Amino acid sequence: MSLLGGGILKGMFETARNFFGSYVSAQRLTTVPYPEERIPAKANARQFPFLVYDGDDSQAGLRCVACQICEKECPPKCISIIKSRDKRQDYKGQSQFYPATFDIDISVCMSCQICAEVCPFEAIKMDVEYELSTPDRFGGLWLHKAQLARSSRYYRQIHPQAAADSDGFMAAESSKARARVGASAAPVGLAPQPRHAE
Amino acid sequence: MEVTDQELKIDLQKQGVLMTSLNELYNWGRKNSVWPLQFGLACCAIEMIAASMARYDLARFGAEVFRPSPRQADLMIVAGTVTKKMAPQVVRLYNQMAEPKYVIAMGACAISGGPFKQGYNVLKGIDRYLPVDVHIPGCPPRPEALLHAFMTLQNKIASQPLTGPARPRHLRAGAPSEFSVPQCGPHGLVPPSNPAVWRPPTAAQAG
Amino acid sequence: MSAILETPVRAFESVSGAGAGEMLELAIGPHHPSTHGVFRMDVVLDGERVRRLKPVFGYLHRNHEKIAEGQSYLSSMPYTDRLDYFCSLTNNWAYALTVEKLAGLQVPERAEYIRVITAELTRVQNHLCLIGFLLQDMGASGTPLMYAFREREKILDLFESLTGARMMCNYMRFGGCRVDLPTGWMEEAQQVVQGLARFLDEFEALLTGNEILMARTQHIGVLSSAAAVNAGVTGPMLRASGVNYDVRKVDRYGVYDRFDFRIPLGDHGDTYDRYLIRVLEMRESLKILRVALRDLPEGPVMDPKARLRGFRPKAGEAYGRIEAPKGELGFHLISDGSPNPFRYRVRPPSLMNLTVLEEMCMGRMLADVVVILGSVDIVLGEVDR
Amino acid sequence: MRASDEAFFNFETGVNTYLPVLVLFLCAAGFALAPLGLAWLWAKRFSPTKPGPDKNATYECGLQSKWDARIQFKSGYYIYAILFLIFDVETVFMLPFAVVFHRLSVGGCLAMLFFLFLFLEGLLWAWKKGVLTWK
Amino acid sequence: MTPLAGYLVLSSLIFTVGLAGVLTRRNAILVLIGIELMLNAANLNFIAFWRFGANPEALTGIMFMIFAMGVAAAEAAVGLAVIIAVYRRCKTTNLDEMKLLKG
Amino acid sequence: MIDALDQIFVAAKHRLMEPVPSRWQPLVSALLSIVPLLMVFPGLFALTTLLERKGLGRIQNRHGPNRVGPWGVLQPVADGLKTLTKENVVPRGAAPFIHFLAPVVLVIVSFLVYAVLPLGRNMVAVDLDAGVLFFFAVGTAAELAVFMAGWASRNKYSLLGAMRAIAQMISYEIPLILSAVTVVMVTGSLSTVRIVEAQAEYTGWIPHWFVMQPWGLAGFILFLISATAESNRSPFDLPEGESEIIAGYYIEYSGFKFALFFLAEYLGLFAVSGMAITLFLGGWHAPAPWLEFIPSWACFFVKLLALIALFIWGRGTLPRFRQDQLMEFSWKFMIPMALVNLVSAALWQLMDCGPERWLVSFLLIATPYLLLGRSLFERNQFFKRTYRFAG
Amino acid sequence: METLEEICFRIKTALPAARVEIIPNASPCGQRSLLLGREQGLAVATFLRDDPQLRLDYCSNVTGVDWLEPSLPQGFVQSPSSAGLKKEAGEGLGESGTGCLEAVYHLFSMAHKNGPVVLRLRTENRLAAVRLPSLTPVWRSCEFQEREIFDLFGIVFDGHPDLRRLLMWEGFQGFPMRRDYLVADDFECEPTPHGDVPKRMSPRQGCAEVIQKTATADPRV
Amino acid sequence: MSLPFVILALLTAAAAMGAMSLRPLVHCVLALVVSLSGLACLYLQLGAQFAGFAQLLVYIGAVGILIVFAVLLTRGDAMPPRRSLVQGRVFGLGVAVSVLGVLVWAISRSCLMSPTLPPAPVATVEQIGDALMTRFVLPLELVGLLLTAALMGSVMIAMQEGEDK
Repeated sequence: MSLLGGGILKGMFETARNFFGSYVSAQRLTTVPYPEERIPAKANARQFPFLVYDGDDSQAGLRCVACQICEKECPPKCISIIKSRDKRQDYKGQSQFYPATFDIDISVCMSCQICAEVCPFEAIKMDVEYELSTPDRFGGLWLHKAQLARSSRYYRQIHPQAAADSDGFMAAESSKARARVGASAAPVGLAPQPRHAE
Repeated sequence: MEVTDQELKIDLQKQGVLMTSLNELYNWGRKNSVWPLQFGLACCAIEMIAASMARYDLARFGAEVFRPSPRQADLMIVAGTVTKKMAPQVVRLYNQMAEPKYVIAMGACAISGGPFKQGYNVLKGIDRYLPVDVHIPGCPPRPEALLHAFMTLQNKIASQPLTGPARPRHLRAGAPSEFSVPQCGPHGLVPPSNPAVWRPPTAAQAG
Repeated sequence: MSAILETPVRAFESVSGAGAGEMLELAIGPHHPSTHGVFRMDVVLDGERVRRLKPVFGYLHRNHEKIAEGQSYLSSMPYTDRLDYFCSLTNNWAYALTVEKLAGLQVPERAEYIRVITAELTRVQNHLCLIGFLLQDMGASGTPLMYAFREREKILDLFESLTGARMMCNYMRFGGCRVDLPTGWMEEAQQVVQGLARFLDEFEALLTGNEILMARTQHIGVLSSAAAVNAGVTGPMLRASGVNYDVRKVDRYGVYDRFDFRIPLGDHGDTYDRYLIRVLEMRESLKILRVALRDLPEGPVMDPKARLRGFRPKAGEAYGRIEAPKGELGFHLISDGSPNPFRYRVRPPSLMNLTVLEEMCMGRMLADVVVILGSVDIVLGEVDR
Repeated sequence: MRASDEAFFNFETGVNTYLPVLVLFLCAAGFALAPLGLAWLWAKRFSPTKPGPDKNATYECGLQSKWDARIQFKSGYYIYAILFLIFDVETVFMLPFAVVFHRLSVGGCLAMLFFLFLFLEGLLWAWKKGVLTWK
Repeated sequence: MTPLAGYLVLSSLIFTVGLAGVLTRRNAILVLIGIELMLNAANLNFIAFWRFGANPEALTGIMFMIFAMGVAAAEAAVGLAVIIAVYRRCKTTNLDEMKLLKG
Repeated sequence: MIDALDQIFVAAKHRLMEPVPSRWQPLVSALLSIVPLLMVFPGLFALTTLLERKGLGRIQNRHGPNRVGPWGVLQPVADGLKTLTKENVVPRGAAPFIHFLAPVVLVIVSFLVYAVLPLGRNMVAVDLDAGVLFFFAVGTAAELAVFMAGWASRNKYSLLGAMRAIAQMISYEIPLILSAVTVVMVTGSLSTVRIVEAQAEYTGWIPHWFVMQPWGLAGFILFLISATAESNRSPFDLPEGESEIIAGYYIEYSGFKFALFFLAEYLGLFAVSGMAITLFLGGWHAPAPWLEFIPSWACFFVKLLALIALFIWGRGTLPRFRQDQLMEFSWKFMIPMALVNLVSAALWQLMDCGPERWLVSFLLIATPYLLLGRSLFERNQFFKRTYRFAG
Repeated sequence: METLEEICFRIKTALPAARVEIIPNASPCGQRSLLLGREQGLAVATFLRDDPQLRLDYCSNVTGVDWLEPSLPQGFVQSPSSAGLKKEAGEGLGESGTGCLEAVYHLFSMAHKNGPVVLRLRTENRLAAVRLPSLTPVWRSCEFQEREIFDLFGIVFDGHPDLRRLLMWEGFQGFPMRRDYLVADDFECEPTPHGDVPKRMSPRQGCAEVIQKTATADPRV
Repeated sequence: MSLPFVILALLTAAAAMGAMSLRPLVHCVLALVVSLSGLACLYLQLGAQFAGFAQLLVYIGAVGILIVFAVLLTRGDAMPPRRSLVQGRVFGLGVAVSVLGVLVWAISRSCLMSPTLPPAPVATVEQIGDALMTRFVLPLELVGLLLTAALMGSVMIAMQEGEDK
C-alpha cells in the first residue's frame, strides 16, 4: 500500500522528464515540422498509381498496352481504360494496343497497389506524392492519361530498388522476346491471359 | 444586390485602406485559428488523430483545439466513410456549427464513397449534401496530406474578400447556412443528393 | 455451468418507455468524443447512474461482406485492412489464413515468421493506442495518447518500409507475404522492440500506480468469466475475466508453438484488469518479437503454388481464426468454385465484446460508461463492417 | 489609494471604500459586454447571423434531441447542497473566531472547540449515515 | 444622506412583497422564497438600526443579523427538505394540491 | 532605485493623480488601480492559453502553436479575432436572456475578486478589512453563473455539466475556506495585505512564508487542490468533461460568449492562484533576502506563473476524477484534513517555538493523512495488483 | 475432440427426436458440419453446450447464407449455374423462392480448448417460411449476430430477445445481403464506371420494383 | 436620499418583486439572488462589512444553490398555467398592501425621520469576533447546535423519503 498521491507524483515526474527532455533529446521531440521538413519517403511507400513511360514523349512512351487487367483487378474499380483501335510498337518491339483513355479516379483509389502488382508490363507503378488536396473534386482528382504519365527516370528516383528490379525484368523479357523473334520470326503475343479465362 | 454592390464599391473607395486591412486582419484571424470539430467516422479519423499527435503536430497551426461541440468548431473534417445511416447526423452537425464554417472531405470515402461506394449503405460523397472546401484523396491520406489540405484551406480563407459579390457564403445575407438534412428512406437517402450543393459536371455523366 | 443457465436473456423493453421526467434519456453518440467513432448508446440516466443502455450500431456499416462477395478473393485483401483499421496486418493474416485453409495452401517458414513479427507489432501498437484512448476517455489531456502515438509512429514506420503504407498495409497474400523484408529492416525492428520495452516502463510509471486511474478503473465494469464465455467475449477482455483462452495457444496457428510466451490472466474482470492485461500482453509480445527477430529463417516468402491472378479455390467452406489484438478474428468463407467467394463472413471480435456492454455499465455512472467502452476496445470499422 | 474626504459622489460612510470595487464591477461588465457588442456590430455589418431550424435546435450528438432536458433531478445533489449550506454558515461563524484567535481566552477557545466539535459531529454523523457516499 | 426611514421603508416594502408572495403564490418553493425575503427585510432593519442606533459599538444589530442568517439557513435547509419530501410523495409543489392529496 | 522600481506603478499613479481635482480623485484613483487589472489579467489569460498549449505540447513531445507570429505569440490574438467574428448561435429552446447573461456574470465575478488581491507592495485595489471573506463571498456567485449557463442552454449535456459544476464547487468551497481560515487564525486578520505583511520576515535565507510550516504546507496543498476544483481545472474538469458530457455547461455557446467562459475560467484560476500566493507563498515577498531587489510585483507574477505552470503540468499528467469520487474525496478527505489542519495551526500558534511544535504539527497532520488516505483506499478496495499467468 | 460422427451419435442417443445430418465439405480444411432440424435446434444446442464431454460453451460465429438454388446446399457440389448466379441477379427472381436461408454456427469449447463444431439451420424456403429457432438463449454471443442476420438476410429467429435491425436503420426495406438484392441506384454521376452498377443505370422505378418484388414485407409482421 | 441608496433600493425592491412574480421558477430564484445581493450591498453601504459579505456567501452561494436544486428536483419549473386571480390572491394582495400601509404610516409617524446621521460606527471582524467570543458566545453555540440539528433533520427528511421510493 503506497502513500496517497505517490502514484500521481510518479506520473508527474514522468511528464516533467518528457517536458525537459523535449528540449534536449530528439527522442522526446518527435515533431517533423511538415511544410519545411518532410519525413523521407520509405523505400516501398505508395500513394497513388501512375503510368510509366520511357523516353521523352510522355504519351507515346507509355508502357501500358491497355490490357485492362488492372481495371478488372482494381478493388474499388477506380481505373477506366478505353483501348485504342490501332496498335503501336511497345518497348519489346511488338505491336500492341495502347490506352486511348486511361483515367484513374483518385478520389476512389484506395492505394492498395494491386494494379501495380498485377500489371505484367511494369506499366503502372505507385507514386509517393501525397500533396493532392484540392477544392475541385472532379477536376482535381479525376486524373487522365496526361496527368498520370511519369517518366521511368522519375520512377527510378522514387523507388530505386524496385525500379532496378523492374528494369532487369523488362530487359530480360525484351531480350527473350527478341531472341524469339530472331528464332521464329513469328510475333508471339505476350499479352497476358485475362484473369478469368472463361 | 446591384445597388448594395455599388454602395459597397463606393464604400470601398472611401475607406479603401481601412477596409483592406480589416479584411486582411479578419482573414488572418480566421485562418490561423481554425478549430476542427472533434469528429471522426472511420479509418481516416485515426490519421487525423495522428496528424494532431507529436510527429505531425497540427497544433503548430493553432488547430489542435479539437472542439467536441459543433457550436465552437470552425472546421468539420469529414474523416471516413459516411454511411447512409450516418449522413443525416453529419449534415445536422454541420448545420449546427456556427458560421464561418468549413468542410474538409478527408479520404476517398468522404469524397466519393471510395472503395465502399458500391455498398448499399454508403453515401457516395459527402459533397452531395455539404459544400466541401477541400478534398484530400487517399485511403487514408497521410497526416501530411491533411496538413497540406489544411494549408490549402488557409490559403482559401486568406483569399476571401470581406465585401463585394465575391465574398464567401457566410458573409452573404441570402446565402444558406444550413442544408436540408436527408432522410433515411426505405431504400436509401431521400433525396439522394441536394441539388443546391451538388452540381456534378455534365461531361462526366456522358462519359 | 449453472451460472450461465441462470443468466437471464433480457427481454427487450422500449427505451423510450422511460419518460415520465425522472430519468434522463440521453443519446451518447454517434458524434461523441469518446465513442471511438460513430458508435451510439442510448442511455437512460437516473442522475448520473445508468439505468439502461442500448448500443446502436450501423453508423459505419459499409457493406464489407456484400462487396467482398462481388469481388475476387485477392481484391478483398485491401478491404480487410479497413475492418479494424488499427490492426490491418492481423486482419490480413486472418483472411489469408482462412483462404489458405479453404484452398489448402502452405505458407513458407520465413513468411510465417514475418507474419508473427508483424502481428505482434500490430498487437503492441493496438494495445498502446487503446490505453492512450482509454486515458483520453478518463479525461487525461492527451498525454498518454500522445506517448502511445509516438511509439506507434515508430511501428508504423516499420510497417511503411515493409509494406508501403502506414495503416492499410495490404501485405499478406494467400500462401505468404507480398514482399520480403527490405534491407536493414531487421535491425530497425530490433531497435524499436528494445525501445518499446523501455517505453513500457515509462508508460507504466505514468499510469499504473496513478491513484486516479486506479479509482476510475478498479471494480468498474466487472465482467464475470461465465458471462464472458457465454457472450462470446474474446481477447484481452476475456482473459481479464480470468479465462485462459488465447487462440495463439489453442490453435497454434502459424509458428506460435515455437515461442515461449505466457497468457496473463486477471482475477477481477474489471477495467483495471483489462488495462493491465494489455500492458502485460505487450510485454509478452515483445518477448515473442525478440525471439522471432532472432530466429527469422531464410527462404522464400511466398508459396510457389499460389497464384495471384485467376485464383479459384474448390467449392467448400472454411472457418479460420486468429488471435487479433481485440480478440478472436474469424473469417468464414464459402466457395462455390468461382473466382469470387460465395459467402464471405467476418467474425468481428469487437461486436461480440460489446454484447456484455450493458451488463457492465448497468448501475454505473455516466463517466464510467465511456471508460468501460474504452476498455472494451472497439473499432467501428470492425463492429459494423 | 485613500479616498479623499471631499468626494465627488456624496457617498455615505464606507461607500468610498467600495468605490474601487464598484468601478471594477462596472469595468468588468464593460469588459465582458464590449466584445459582445463588437461581435454584434460585426455580425450586423458584415456577417449576418443565420438562424435556422436545424442550427438552433438543441445539440445532441448529431441526433434530433428527444425529450426535454429539464427534468427532475437526483436528490443526491440536494443532500450535498444541504450539507454545504450548513457547513458554509458554520464556516462564516468560524471566521471572526479565527481573527481573534491569538488573543482568545481559554473559555473562548473551549467555546470554539465546542463549535468545531459540532461541525465535526455533523460531518461524522453524515458520514456514518452514508450521506457522503454518492448514490 | 439617507435617513433611517429610507431603509425602513425599503425593508417594509421587501417584507410586503415577500408577504404578498407567500399569500398569493401557491408554489411551496415560491412561498419559501417569500419567507426568505421577509427574513431578509428584518435583517435589513437590524443593520439599519445598528447603524443609526444609540450604541453601535455593542454590535447587537450585526449579531442579530448574523444569527438570523444562521437561523434562516437552517430554516431553508429544513423547509426545502420538507418540500422535497412532500413532492416525492405527492408529485407536486403546489400547496393547494398538497392539501388535496394529503392523506 | 530598487524602491523606485518596486513602487513604479504606485508612483506613476500618484503622478497621474496630481492634476486631478480632489473631488474627482477617488474615482480616478479607483480607475487607475482597476484599469491595469483589466489589462494585465486578460493579457495574462492570452499568454497562459499560449503557454498552456505550448507547455502541453512540450510535455507531449511536440512544439505546440508556433506559426502565427514569432514562436506563435500571436496565436491568442488570432483566436480572439476568430471568436469575435464567429456567429452567435442561441438554441431555440434556450432562455435567451439568461443564456446571454451567464458568461457576462461569470466574467464579472471572476474580475471582482481581483479587488482584494495584493499584486505588489501598495498595489491592491482595495484593502478590505474582510478581504479574504470578500474573495470567497464574491467567488461563490460563479457557481450560479455556471448553473445559469447550463440551465439556460436547455441541453441535456449542459444541464449535466451544470449540476456537476455546482456539486463540485459546493463540495470544495468548504475545504477552500477552511484552509484559508488557518492562515487567518495565525495572522489574526482577514485583510489580504496584512496577511502578506505577516510573512515578510526571513530566518537566514528561509522566508517566513506559511507554506514553510507544516500546517501551512498542508493548508497550501489543500487550498491548491480545492482551488483546482473550484476553477474546474484538470483533474477536476468534470463540468466540461469532454470525454463524457462533450463540453459540459457551455456546450451550446459559440462565438465570443464561449471565449468569455474560457476567459472567466482562466481568470478564476489566476485569482485562486493569487490567493494561494497571498495566503501561503508570501504574496509579493521575494523568496530570499538577497532577492529583495526584485520588484514586489515581479515576485508576485513570477509566483503566479509558477503556479500556472503547476496547473498546466497537472493537466498534462492526470486523468479526470469521477463525480462520486470527487465528492467523496472532498467530504471524506479534504474537509476532515482541513479541520485537522485547523487544530494543527491552532496548536502551532499556542505552542512555543521549538522542535516540539514542528513535531506535534507534523504528526497531527501526517497521521490523519495516512489514516484517511488508507481508509480511502481500503473502503474502495483500490490496490496494486498481481497477475497470474498461464503458460 | 470427438469426430463429427460420434457427436452425431451422441445427439441421437440423447435426443432421439432430433434430426441431424452431416454435411460434407470438399475443402482441404475438412470442416464438416451438422445440419440440424429446425424443431430440435434449440434442444440440440443446449445439449451440445451442457454435455460434459463436449462442452461447446462458446459460439464463435454465426453466418447467414442465402442459397438461391435448392441444388447448392447439398454438400457444396458445384452447380454449373452457380457462377452465373450473380450475373444478373434481378433475373433469377423466378426460382429464388425455392432455395433456402441458412444460419451457420461455429462452436468451440473453451473448457476443452477444441473445436470447431459447425451447426447449420435451414429455413424452409427463402421468401415465406424464413423462421429459425434462435440459439441466443443458449449462447449470448448469438444475440447481435442473429440480429444482424435478421437485418441483412431476413431470417426471423424465434425466441430471440430483441429482434430488431442491427446495422440498417429502422424503416429500411429489403434484406441487402440476400443474393438477389439490388442496390438502390443512386449513382448520379460517375466519372469512371465503377463496377457493374452504372450499366444497370435503369430508370429508378425499375430498380425499386425489383426491390419491392424480392422481400420488402417485414416477415416479423 | 443618496444616489447609491436609491439605486440599490430600486434594484433590491424590483428584484424582490420579480422573485415573487416571474413565471419560471428558476428566474424567481435568480431574481431572489439579485435581491439578496442588493441587500448585501446595502449592508456594506451601512458599514456592516462582515455582515454584507457573509450575506453574499451564505445567501448567494448556499441558499440560492439550495433553492435551485429544490426547483430542479421538484420539476417546479414545469408550472401549470396561471389561473385567473382567485379570491385568495386578491385577499393576499390586500393583506400585503395593508401591511405595507401600516408600516409606512408607522415609520412616517415615528421620530426616526430625523436626518441626523450619527458618525459611522466601526464593526471590524475583530470586534465581531470579540463580541462573538464574549457576550454572544451562548447564542453562537446555540446557533451551532441549531445548525447541526437542522443538518441532521433535513438530511433525514430528504433521505428517508428517498429510501421508501
